[in-house]
Amino acid sequence: MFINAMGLILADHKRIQLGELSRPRALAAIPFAGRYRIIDFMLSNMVNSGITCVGVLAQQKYKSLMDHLGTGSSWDLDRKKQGLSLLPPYINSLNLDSSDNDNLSGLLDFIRANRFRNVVIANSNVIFNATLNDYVSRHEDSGADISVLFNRDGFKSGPPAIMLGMDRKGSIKDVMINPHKPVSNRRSAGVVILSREILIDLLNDNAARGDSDFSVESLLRRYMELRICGIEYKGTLLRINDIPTYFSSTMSLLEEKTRRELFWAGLPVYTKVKDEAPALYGPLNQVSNSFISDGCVINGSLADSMVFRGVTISAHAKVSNSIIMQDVYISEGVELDHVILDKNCVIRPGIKLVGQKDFPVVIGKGAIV
Amino acid sequence: MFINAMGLILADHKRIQLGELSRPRALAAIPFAGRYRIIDFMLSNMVNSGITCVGVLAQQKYKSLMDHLGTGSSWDLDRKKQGLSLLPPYINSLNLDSSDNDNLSGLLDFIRANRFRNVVIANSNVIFNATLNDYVSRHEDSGADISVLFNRDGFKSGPPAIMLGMDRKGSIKDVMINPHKPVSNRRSAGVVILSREILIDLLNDNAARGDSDFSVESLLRRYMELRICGIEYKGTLLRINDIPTYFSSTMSLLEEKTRRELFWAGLPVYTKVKDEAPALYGPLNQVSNSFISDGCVINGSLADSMVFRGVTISAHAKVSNSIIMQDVYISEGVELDHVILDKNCVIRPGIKLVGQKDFPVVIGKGAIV
Amino acid sequence: MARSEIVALILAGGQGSRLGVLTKYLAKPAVPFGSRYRIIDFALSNCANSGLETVGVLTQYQPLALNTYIGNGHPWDLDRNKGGTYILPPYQSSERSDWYKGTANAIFQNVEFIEDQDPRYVLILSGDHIYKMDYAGMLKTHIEQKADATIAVFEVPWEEASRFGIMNTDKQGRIVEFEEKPEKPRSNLASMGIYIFNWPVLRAELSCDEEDAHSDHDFGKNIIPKMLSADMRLIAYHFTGYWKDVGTIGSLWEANMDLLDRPEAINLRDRNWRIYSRNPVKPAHYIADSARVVNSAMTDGCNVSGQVEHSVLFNSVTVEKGAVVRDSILMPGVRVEAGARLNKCIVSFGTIIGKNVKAGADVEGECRYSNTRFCQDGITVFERGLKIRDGAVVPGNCMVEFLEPDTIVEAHFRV
Amino acid sequence: MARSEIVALILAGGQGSRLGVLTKYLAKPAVPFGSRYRIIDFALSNCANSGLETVGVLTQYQPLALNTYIGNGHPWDLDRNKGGTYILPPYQSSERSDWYKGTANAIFQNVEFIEDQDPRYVLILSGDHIYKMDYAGMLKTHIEQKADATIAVFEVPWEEASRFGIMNTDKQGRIVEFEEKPEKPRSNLASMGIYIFNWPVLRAELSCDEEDAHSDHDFGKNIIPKMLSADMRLIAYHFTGYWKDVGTIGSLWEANMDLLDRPEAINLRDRNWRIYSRNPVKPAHYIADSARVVNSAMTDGCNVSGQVEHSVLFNSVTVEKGAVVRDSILMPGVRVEAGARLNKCIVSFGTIIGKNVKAGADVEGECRYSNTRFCQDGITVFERGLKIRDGAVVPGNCMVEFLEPDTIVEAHFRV
Repeated sequence: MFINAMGLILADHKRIQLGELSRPRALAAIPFAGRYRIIDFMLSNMVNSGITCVGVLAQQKYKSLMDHLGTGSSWDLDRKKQGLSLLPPYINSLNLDSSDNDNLSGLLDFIRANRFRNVVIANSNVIFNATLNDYVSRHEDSGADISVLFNRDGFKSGPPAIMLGMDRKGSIKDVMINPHKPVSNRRSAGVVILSREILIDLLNDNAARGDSDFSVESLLRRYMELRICGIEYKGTLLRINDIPTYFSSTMSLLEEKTRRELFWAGLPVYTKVKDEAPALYGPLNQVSNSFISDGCVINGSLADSMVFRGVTISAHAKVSNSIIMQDVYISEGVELDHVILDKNCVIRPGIKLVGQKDFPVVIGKGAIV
Repeated sequence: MFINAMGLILADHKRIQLGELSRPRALAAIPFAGRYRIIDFMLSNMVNSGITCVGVLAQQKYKSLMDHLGTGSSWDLDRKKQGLSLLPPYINSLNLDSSDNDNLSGLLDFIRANRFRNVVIANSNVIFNATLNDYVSRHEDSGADISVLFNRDGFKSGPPAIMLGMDRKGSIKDVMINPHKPVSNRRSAGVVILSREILIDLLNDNAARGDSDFSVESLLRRYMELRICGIEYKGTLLRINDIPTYFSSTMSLLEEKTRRELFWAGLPVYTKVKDEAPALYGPLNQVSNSFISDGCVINGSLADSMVFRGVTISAHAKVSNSIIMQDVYISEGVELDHVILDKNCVIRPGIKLVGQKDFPVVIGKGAIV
Repeated sequence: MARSEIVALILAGGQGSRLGVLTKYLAKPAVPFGSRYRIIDFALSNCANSGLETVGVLTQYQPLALNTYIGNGHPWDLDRNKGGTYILPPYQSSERSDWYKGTANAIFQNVEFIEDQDPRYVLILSGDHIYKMDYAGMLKTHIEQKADATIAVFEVPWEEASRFGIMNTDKQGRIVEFEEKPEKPRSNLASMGIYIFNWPVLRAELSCDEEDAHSDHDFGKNIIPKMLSADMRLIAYHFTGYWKDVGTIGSLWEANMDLLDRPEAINLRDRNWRIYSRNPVKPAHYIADSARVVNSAMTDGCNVSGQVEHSVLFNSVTVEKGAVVRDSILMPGVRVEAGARLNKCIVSFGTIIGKNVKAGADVEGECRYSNTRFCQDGITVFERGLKIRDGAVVPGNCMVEFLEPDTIVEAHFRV
Repeated sequence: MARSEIVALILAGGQGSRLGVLTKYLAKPAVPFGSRYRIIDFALSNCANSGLETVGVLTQYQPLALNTYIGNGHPWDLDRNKGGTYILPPYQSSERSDWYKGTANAIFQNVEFIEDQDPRYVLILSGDHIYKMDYAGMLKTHIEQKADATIAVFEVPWEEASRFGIMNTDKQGRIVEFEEKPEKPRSNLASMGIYIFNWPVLRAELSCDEEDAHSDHDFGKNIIPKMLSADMRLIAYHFTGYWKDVGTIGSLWEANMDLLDRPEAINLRDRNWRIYSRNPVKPAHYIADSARVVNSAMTDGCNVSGQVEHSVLFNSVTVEKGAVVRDSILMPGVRVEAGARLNKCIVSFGTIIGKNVKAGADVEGECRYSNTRFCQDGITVFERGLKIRDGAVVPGNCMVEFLEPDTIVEAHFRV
């Protein structure tokens, strides 16, 4: 009746680094779209599908992720049974399954303990807003060992691109990473569905081989031994692969279509509640084509920008084409264009920073400029 | 008005090992007294005192601790602000405080983020049932830098024993570990109270020195530079230092006085809820002087024992002077005397195991005997 | 489908007057059952185990104990931010202020709540039955059969059928006739009072029923017959397994004893279908040297030094040395003092049975508390918070409550 | 002391009839305030920030929206397993079934709930005031002063003092006299309707008051004067800071505007004393190219393409291109269509202001919705869920509600 699946979100991706933004935190915990962290989108997709058990597999720098997820209550996942589990890399002297393969064995325990028929595994760098119920049903109906969501983005939005060659029945016949000459525009969306039994087999297999790599990519590479089917995702989907795609993905939210499909299609995107005051606009501001979050105080001028929670933009400051993260303070007379400011930055009076579309200036967390 | 303190529980103790029982889990997570883990007592003391923010500092093998604590809801610590935090040893490349001293820096962050006036730090191997409010008030009134709870157990219950030499004003003048010739019977109860500011100073100090040892012992060793005062704890207090003290502490619960002071003094001891069925006694059993938990099915004979949740004792089995942990199955005709069975053991029909008071037979988790 | 597409509503407003003093201070669904549980735990746990996330509990009579017991819904994992457990009492609006008048009217008064949840289906449950049932399976049938309403039915012995609401179905399971307590039943399929409705259908029926001045506003008496007469598609969903309405002293006693005599009938040990309850936070129970406990169930916080045979003890019950408890049900906090003998007694919260009291089925005679209307077969019931005098003798079939201190009752205290 | 030694009870049962259509479907404490909040958020957040853990909310009139809003109490961190938030409606018991008759009677009907919590002190609050106050500080005074009751007081301008209940105190802060709306006030210390009582004292006073057939069962009118005449120790606790009773359309409008004009007066940005609220789960708000927003507050989910001046917008409000909104309050989901002009309007949930509508203070004249009893100073109020016809003209001092479609109101829909 209800969806019979658990979720697994991979908080890191070994091929994806966002420079200064990645320094203090895992990929999944990078702030995005004013109020969110990247992981909120996939987590909300799972919750909106009725999934009640989600594991988040973290490799490193997971403290801000831990702070963000908390007990899981923001996603209604603070449950007695199941709920949200952060699975850190973990050393357990008792684990008999794979003594030198700790990460996989923690994951195996987790999957063994939660008896759902299917597992949805997702990278955290892909942003879309949809329920997964239909895809899980189609996976079950197809009889495939693994199903993978793809879209026809081709090589757009840069590497890493996992391109899929498929036969007419939809079975994957080729998997290429960043190919020079792509044979298809079908690109993996980083979401796979498989049965719990098969996943346990695959993990045991990996563990026995001493192979500790667990990723969507490594699952897809099994296309020779397993029947892997592609399912097309046709909605709006953003990929965060590096700083330029992070920047362009953010800016695309200012377009009405993207905004509508990601935020106003009826499915809420949950995030940690911050209980900030409402945003306050002073007498002197000039704001256009921008997202502004709660807790902001806007007295300066702002255009074509994304402003996170608790930001102050003082009078006579000019901000355009920029991403301003939480609790940044922008003093009087500052000029910013094509800039990304990480959390808690302070920009002193009169400072001017100008970047370019493909090379935005990025200022790390807590800097005083 | 309300207590202005946060709690910090040390889940491990480098001087304490409980053999087979320690193998799969941290000290704090060792099952105790039928329904509990060792940590439940200190955690309940803190919660019963009105403390709403508790950090549990774990070094290793913390998975079962993580499972036990969950969101903290069993202790009503699943809060939006504060609540229960497990602080694992943690690698954060950003941490500027002490790059090679990860554990302390995570702890520092935690203490900095939660603005309570005092911190109560407790080892998890000490079991008593009392609120801490009065001790915190006495600490504040005394003007001491650190206060330490002690009792007059002397060398009873074996090493490690931290003996305190005190002057007439109650200031600590000497700290000895397992001394050959104790000058006093005052023994640290492993609970200290100090202000948040002093703790932050001490941690920064440790970090700057590259000293990663954080323990009650190391704090007490500062008695030359700081004013450390002793406060006597006069109630029943059990210490778990090794297998024999674990065994004797358990058996002491069968005495009415200990039972009353630890369980029936008005302060509840919270633990993870398991939702087992009630215990069921069959027609053939013979039970005396024993604790039995929910979910048990008792058909055999049982004397002077502690039986955890979900245990089956089949007909014609004889169990005496034993500790039987969760979900153990004891088949027909088994005879056990002075035995500790860890979780999920299965004892096959007709097996006989006999230990001695100071050398109980200990069977590790999940063994099939 | 999303979990929010179905809302469960538990009717928990009734007084349960046939339980006498047991429901003097609490609604029937809050009455303790089976050593660890309250009656409503079964409905709530069934909801949780079936994957339902939004549960409204309609209360009216003495709801405090029930409200406090349900609290935030956490024990049943129903403390959701979206959905979760809602206590739904009657209320005032600018147009009206009314108590609930019948099962259908109770739901009608909460139409706005249900509309806010915006479900496709509504599951109506009773808060006072003991059973384990997967409502998701029933919903599946409802959807597959394209029913307007689906009613859970249960095969009762033919000789008892005339005590129930009986469904006559065709071969496809469609209900063709409904008879309330028929003299000559043509089927032995009894309604369990568990309904799934398409919400728009039910909403329309409720509005219509509300207009009808002659209606009792009851599902069994009014809504279902009306839908049948309008030729709507009503489907019977067959339930097999343990099911018991614990509406009388006798059936409450029997259902408790069933847990001892045939524990497999309603297996409480099934870890895939746990019955959740609010935990009393007590240590494991203790059996002393002098004790003897056979064929009994008990739970945390009990302290037994006496003899307990074929009895169900709730948390924190004390049975002193030399006391004998047989075929009895002792609710939380009861103390049976030295030398007392109880036989077929139901003792409510915290009552103290004094030294050498003799009470229950094996005591002949009558007394001022004799009450054969509610108590039969020798069962004697004690109100909560009583102190029974040392040495008092209480015959079977009594309902002992506090009227004034007398030769049996010494005092009454708050528990 | 333990947090369980004090229980807070919020009186949230009143209809708040002077708010007209704003409280047609919800109780006054559930009325939106200040862009992100409901009125009751202030009392609940004060409780949470003061370290209180057990809060009973006494509801009666249209409690559904309030119950759903409070839910499990999680937004205020009051979803405790022990303690936490309890909704307390009137109920039936075997002896009586009554609606709440006055503030004191409402507490009296919940004596059993309070007894279950077993507190030493009881804090009585009103659910409809805007202020930030540390109740722990008040409790400290209460304990230090060994008071029987402590009453929070607030200095009002002398010229307004005769509209309040005025406390006359001696130099030590002990209340010597209480005058309800005195013609010639001898002090300007007004009662804020916030009381701490020793529970045994209050329990006795409530029982006594209940017996008195002539009593209105009101704290201000009956309980406090009675305690004073019995020479009990009543202490005034001085509160300084922002405090506003938002019981009228005028005061509700003013209090909202205060957030814009003197945001420091009740600083909502203080991270040590956050005002919590239930989050609407919407994206950040979007300001389009064509927009102009000055001197205004807004929150998640808004979409502004028009002109917004000196106004308070709640979540998910849309202001289309060419629309002008001045000195107005737009509640969640309101849409102001192209070319519409609003001036001093309060628009309730989801109402659609059609294209080129002109409404509010700068529109002269009268219409069928004119209502100077509730609306003064040109403020015009719109009921929730209305569709106002394109081009309609609505003068100031109107209370627009759905009666039937007419030249102003096109339709009414569920929101």
